Amino acid sequence: MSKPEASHRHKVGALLFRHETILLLVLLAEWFYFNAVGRKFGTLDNTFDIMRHSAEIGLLALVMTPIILTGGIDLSVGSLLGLCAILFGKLWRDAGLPLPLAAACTLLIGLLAGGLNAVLIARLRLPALIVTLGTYSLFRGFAEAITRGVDTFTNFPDSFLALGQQHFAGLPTQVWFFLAVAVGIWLLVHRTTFGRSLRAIGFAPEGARYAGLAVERRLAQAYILAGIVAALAAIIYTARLGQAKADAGTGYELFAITAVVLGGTSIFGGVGSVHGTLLGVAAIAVLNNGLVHARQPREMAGMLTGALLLAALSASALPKLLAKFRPLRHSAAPPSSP
Amino acid sequence: MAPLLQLSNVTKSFGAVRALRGVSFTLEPGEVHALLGENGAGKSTLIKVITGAHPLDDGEIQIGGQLITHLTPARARALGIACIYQQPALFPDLSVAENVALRLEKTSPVHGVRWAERQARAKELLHRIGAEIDPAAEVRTLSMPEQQLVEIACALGTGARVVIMDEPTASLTQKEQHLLFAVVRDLRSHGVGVIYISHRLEEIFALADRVTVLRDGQSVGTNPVDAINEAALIKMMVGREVSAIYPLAESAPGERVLSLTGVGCSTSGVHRIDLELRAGEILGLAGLVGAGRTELAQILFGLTPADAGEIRLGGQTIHIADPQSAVAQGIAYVPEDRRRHGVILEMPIAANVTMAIHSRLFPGTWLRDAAERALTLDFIRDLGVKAAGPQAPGGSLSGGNQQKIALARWLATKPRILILDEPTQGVDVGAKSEIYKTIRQLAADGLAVLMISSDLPEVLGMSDRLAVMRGGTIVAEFPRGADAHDVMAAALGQKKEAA
Amino acid sequence: MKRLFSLALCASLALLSACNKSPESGSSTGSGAKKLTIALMPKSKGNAYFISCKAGADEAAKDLGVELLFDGPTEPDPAKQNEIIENWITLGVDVIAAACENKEGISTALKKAREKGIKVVTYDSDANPNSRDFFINQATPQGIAQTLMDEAARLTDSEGEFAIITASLTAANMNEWRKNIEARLAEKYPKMKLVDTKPCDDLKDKAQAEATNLLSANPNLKLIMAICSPAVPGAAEAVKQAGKTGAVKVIGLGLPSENRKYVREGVTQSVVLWKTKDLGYLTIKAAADLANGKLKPGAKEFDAGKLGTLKIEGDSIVLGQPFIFNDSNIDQFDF
Amino acid sequence: MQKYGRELSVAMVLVALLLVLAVVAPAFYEPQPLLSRLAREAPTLVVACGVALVMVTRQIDISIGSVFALCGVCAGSLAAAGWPLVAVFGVTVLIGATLGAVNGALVAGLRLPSIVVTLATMVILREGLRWKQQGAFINLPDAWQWFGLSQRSGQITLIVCSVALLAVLAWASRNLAGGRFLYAVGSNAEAARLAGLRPQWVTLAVFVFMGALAAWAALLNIVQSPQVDPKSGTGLELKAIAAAVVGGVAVSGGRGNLWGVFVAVLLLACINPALTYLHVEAYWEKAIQGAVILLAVIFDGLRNRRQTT
Repeated sequence: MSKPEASHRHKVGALLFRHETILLLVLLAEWFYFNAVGRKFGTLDNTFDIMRHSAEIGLLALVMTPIILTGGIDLSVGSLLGLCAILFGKLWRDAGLPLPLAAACTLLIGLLAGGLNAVLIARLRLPALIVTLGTYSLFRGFAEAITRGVDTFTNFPDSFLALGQQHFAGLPTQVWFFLAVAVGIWLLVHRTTFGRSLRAIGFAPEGARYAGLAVERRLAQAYILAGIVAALAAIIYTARLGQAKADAGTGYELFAITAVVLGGTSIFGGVGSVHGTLLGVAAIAVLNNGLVHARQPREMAGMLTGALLLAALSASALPKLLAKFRPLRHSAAPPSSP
Repeated sequence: MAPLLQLSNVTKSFGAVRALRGVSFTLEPGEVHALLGENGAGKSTLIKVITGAHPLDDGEIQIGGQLITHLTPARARALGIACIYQQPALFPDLSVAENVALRLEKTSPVHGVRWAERQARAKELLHRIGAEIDPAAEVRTLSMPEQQLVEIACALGTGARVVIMDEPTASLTQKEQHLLFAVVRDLRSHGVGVIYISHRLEEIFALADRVTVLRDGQSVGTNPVDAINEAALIKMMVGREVSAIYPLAESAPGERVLSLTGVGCSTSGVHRIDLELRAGEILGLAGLVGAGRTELAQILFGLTPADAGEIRLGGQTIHIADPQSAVAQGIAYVPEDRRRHGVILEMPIAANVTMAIHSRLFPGTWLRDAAERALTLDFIRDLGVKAAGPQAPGGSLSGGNQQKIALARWLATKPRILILDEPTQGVDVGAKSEIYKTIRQLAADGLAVLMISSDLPEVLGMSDRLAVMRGGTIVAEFPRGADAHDVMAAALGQKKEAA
Repeated sequence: MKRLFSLALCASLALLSACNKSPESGSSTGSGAKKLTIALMPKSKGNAYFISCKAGADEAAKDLGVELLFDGPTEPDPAKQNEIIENWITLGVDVIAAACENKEGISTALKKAREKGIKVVTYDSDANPNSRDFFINQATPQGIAQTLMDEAARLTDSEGEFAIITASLTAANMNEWRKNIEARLAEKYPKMKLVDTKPCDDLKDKAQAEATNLLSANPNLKLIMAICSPAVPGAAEAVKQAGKTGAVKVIGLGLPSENRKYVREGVTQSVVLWKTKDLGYLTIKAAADLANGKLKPGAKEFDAGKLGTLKIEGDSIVLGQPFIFNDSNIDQFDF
Repeated sequence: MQKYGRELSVAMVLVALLLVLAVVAPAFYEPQPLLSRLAREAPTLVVACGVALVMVTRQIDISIGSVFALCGVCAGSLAAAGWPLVAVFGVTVLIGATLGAVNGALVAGLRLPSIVVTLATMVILREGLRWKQQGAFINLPDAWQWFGLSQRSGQITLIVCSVALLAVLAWASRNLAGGRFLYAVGSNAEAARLAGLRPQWVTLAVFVFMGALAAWAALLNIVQSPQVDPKSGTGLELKAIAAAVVGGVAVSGGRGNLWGVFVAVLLLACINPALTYLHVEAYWEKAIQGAVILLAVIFDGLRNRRQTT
């Protein structure tokens, strides 16, 4: 919810509330359809499958939410996941670091990579879409160059693989990490001044600066957070797969953006919620998993996700459009001041 | 001769709000017809109806004696109606010549573009209104006044029969205002009808032939200008007697709070500022647009930090690196451009009020809703803000109430120094006096107030002391009750006798 | 209002995960007469080579009356391959037959399947031996490598430079083949020299670009050996566009249908492959027999029905020797 | 001249790279491989022009790769069914334009953000094509390759075709009223509306035009080989957007010209072969392209910072 609890519904809150309710209904409808079609869909095992398969991508969607709330975007998280996976493997196998230390260094590398985006976007105020398009190629390029397309990192010890493949206290291990990050980011966005500042920057970047908010610092924090969580996702991905390869995480950023927008967050910034994103991730994960159980081909998942995204967008745009005439929206950077 | 424009009991409503209720209005050829009214009285809706931006619900509109059924912006333009908006509707990334051309040429997409012709026409139009602007320059690089003049050139270029000017002098310098008056008189002599909208009554008396006053969507009367005086006009606008507009200070100013010696900032052109500000005193900062007053405020608030001179607050030398450090040191700034820098319309009132004091109200960065609610309700009560509740979005408030919320945001920081930049710009007369009372009360409570205003009567009436800026520095200081002409002369930089 | 909403959210999620409909989990090994479900996974779905394998698999499924699931990732992302396999485990299929994009990644998922009692065979490219029961090998890697190397030597009078274009440098079977090619090269053809190996990610356009670069970077290149199916037409088109038809020979592992045009024009001299339909048929046959106990570990021979009895070397069933298609016989094959 | 600052600097970098290659690896200039390489870049150039015009109108289109692949497969199927060359070209461009119209209707009609609309259509079209085509190649009839001409003249026609198209578009965006409407809407859509330019129709038109250009590029691609690979076009949209950005087109609309994009396409296309000839590992290509994009956008940021007071 973009507001502290609303004593009564008002226009923006109502709209958002309605969007998430629709998405929850869609999620339930998916669940019951696949439950009817696939014999084993409703089992606990399958629920764990869904959680385990959507943990890394869910992390990226979670951390993409604060960025999109500021009206920015980050295309580089997928490539950063690949780069961090490679560096994690290299630190462990070639540099001989113990796994926990290699993991810590990887998180640091994620922080620095996020820092690069932060410096260009927050300090130099360059358009986020193009900066992260550049770092999208840069990080993937480094991953390919370091491994020369050949090298992969495997046979990790079982203790590490447990992180991605075993259970812990009833849930797949990585789900605990996911839940921790989810709760953390939900609190950050909805219950702290950091979240409040992100929204102000999203609605009116200049207005936020004149209101005494530390705009540059907050933007930088959002992109650095994205770097750290992408590194965490890389470690979990490597544990789940038992292998680190240069093309890890390809296309994950587009999935994350889809989940965030499906969850009701506006691409122009300001309006949006973390629990909306969670619903978006769940809706897509259930769809992908359910289609296998319903014996449908893989391609159906992509098509239905795209259609779901368009439907959600049109549903949220129609009332606003019918209510009053609205000037044309622009996709990219906020309007340049005359 | 048939009137250029004839509106007969036009009504227009947006949902429940009835913006225009049976307004009749005529514009004769070769006439400057002023349109006056408080904000929300229906002025901008009337313009939008005339320019075809909004279809009218009821009533008739005749242009050049011909009844027009459904009017679109393009058709209105074709019928010779041109409008100069307060916010210039120009293309920042394109050249001046192209901006003018896009407004004048009514061509289909397949027409060729003759750049030389565009350049010549733009140069001629700009020359006609005496503006030395390079037609090839990108509009992005022009100052606000220059952009305003480009708008006027566009209106002239369309050979419009009806020219609507919405607060055209809001950001013009004195010299450019005189130029504008000459252009308006030139238009009138060529039989063009001008609808002139402004809050500055002295302009209306200097320029208009007739004046129509709108109140709550209805026309309360049209009179020739010389048959009515200022007080009567204000009474028609506000519908009640406006008592002493500018409350007077009771107590003498306190000790020195802020002193600037030789302060300057190379990037914004402000230099050698020597100024002192006392607690409980309202220091007016007069001067023309472009004299650097807002730039000085931005130095004090850390938006463009000073790179010369010394700033002493309460006797200690301080450096204000950014807005956060300004707020921390008790300096607050209510910005001039309310739409872009003031209240964030999409966020609730509570969020707007507490936006400047996040660190104080929410120490551990955790939001505390109860505290925020309580603080907001206090300000809503104290400042008399008409709002649905602390969670209502800023956009649901009227202009005057938004300004009060902006003020509340900065009062919440309990500042020692409050900088107000055009506090009553675009606010109607009724709300203005309320704001004046609040400012005077704040000074009485010991706050040091620096008030920037281009409205001469306002700055003269409110300030205990007055500083005048020109060309980025302070050129003169006046005690209370100084003569308007001396102040204007200082602002214009002419010798006293040539004022 | 919002707190109410988040409560509803948590409640519904808890409800959903709790209501596991039927408690039985894991595969249904002991269910006897029920129809067998065999899940077949290609390396990636966008590859025509695996379409022709599927034709054989469909035929076997019809003959043996088993239910065939055919699915796989649409991009060569190893994580996606594991996800589908894990879904199949939960779905409770009887046998999983997978072509492995990369050895280590997929072995994790296949091991988990075997722990759940699901039989696992691999075909076309193998996983770690401990993560599958049998490997259906179209031909031994040595067989494939020797055929390619001998054919290359024949065409270049066993001297001069040649280059290899592979799918990806991490593809398990291709690395196996390259190892054997280099061994054969060292052993029999000292005067030939392997100058470079380039990946093309199973994309024809990329193979064409890589081949063009190889041609210009190595002026006296004699032959290009493309060991993944999309690379063969790609390399041929590059040689043709470079105007070096005949001067630079092109051979590789590919489908006759995709290369017929180039073989007829003499750009590609010979295409080595095996009857992909038979590979598909054999994979499903072996999977079915493994499931109902007819095929046991340690067996030496395997009765493959219409394909006759086939040799089993260790735990891999070999379809036969690779077959060379050239302009004399390419028209007789329709796959 | 300062106005064309960006285009000149990119041109200088390109010339420098070409000089280095001329000295170090003259083989790069061998006519035949050079011609093939230019011909292979023709589709990218056509698509980069389209996306540049979309970005000038302050929108974005990331569904080009999928439209490109779909149009390629449609053209291939029609050609295989024996349709004459001209008919196939016409129908394919129509299909591309229709797909563009779908994007345009959603963006201009429903006021939806173009990045998300085209993200959705990208995924729908790509997965839909994969589902239908399952990766099978389509064999084209013999007369199709190189328009039925010889390889050399075919390639030359291709290159001339795409560069001529660029020249016409560059001229039109400078000297045709319709072209200037794009810049006006991109610079300030509200002002455009007040000036009676009807920004919705302009936005719809630019998306339709983008679709048509993507189809045209697909045609220029399939005539280069006897088979149509349905997986072609992956990543084409990011490549085109990168070229537009490096070529000086501003994401915030209203600025940029197509000659800059032309130089940028050549520069980005030269990186891979240059690496091969300079015997640098080819794996550095993507990293270098990323660096070039970042440098271009940093250069742009500093230049704007100096201009606006």
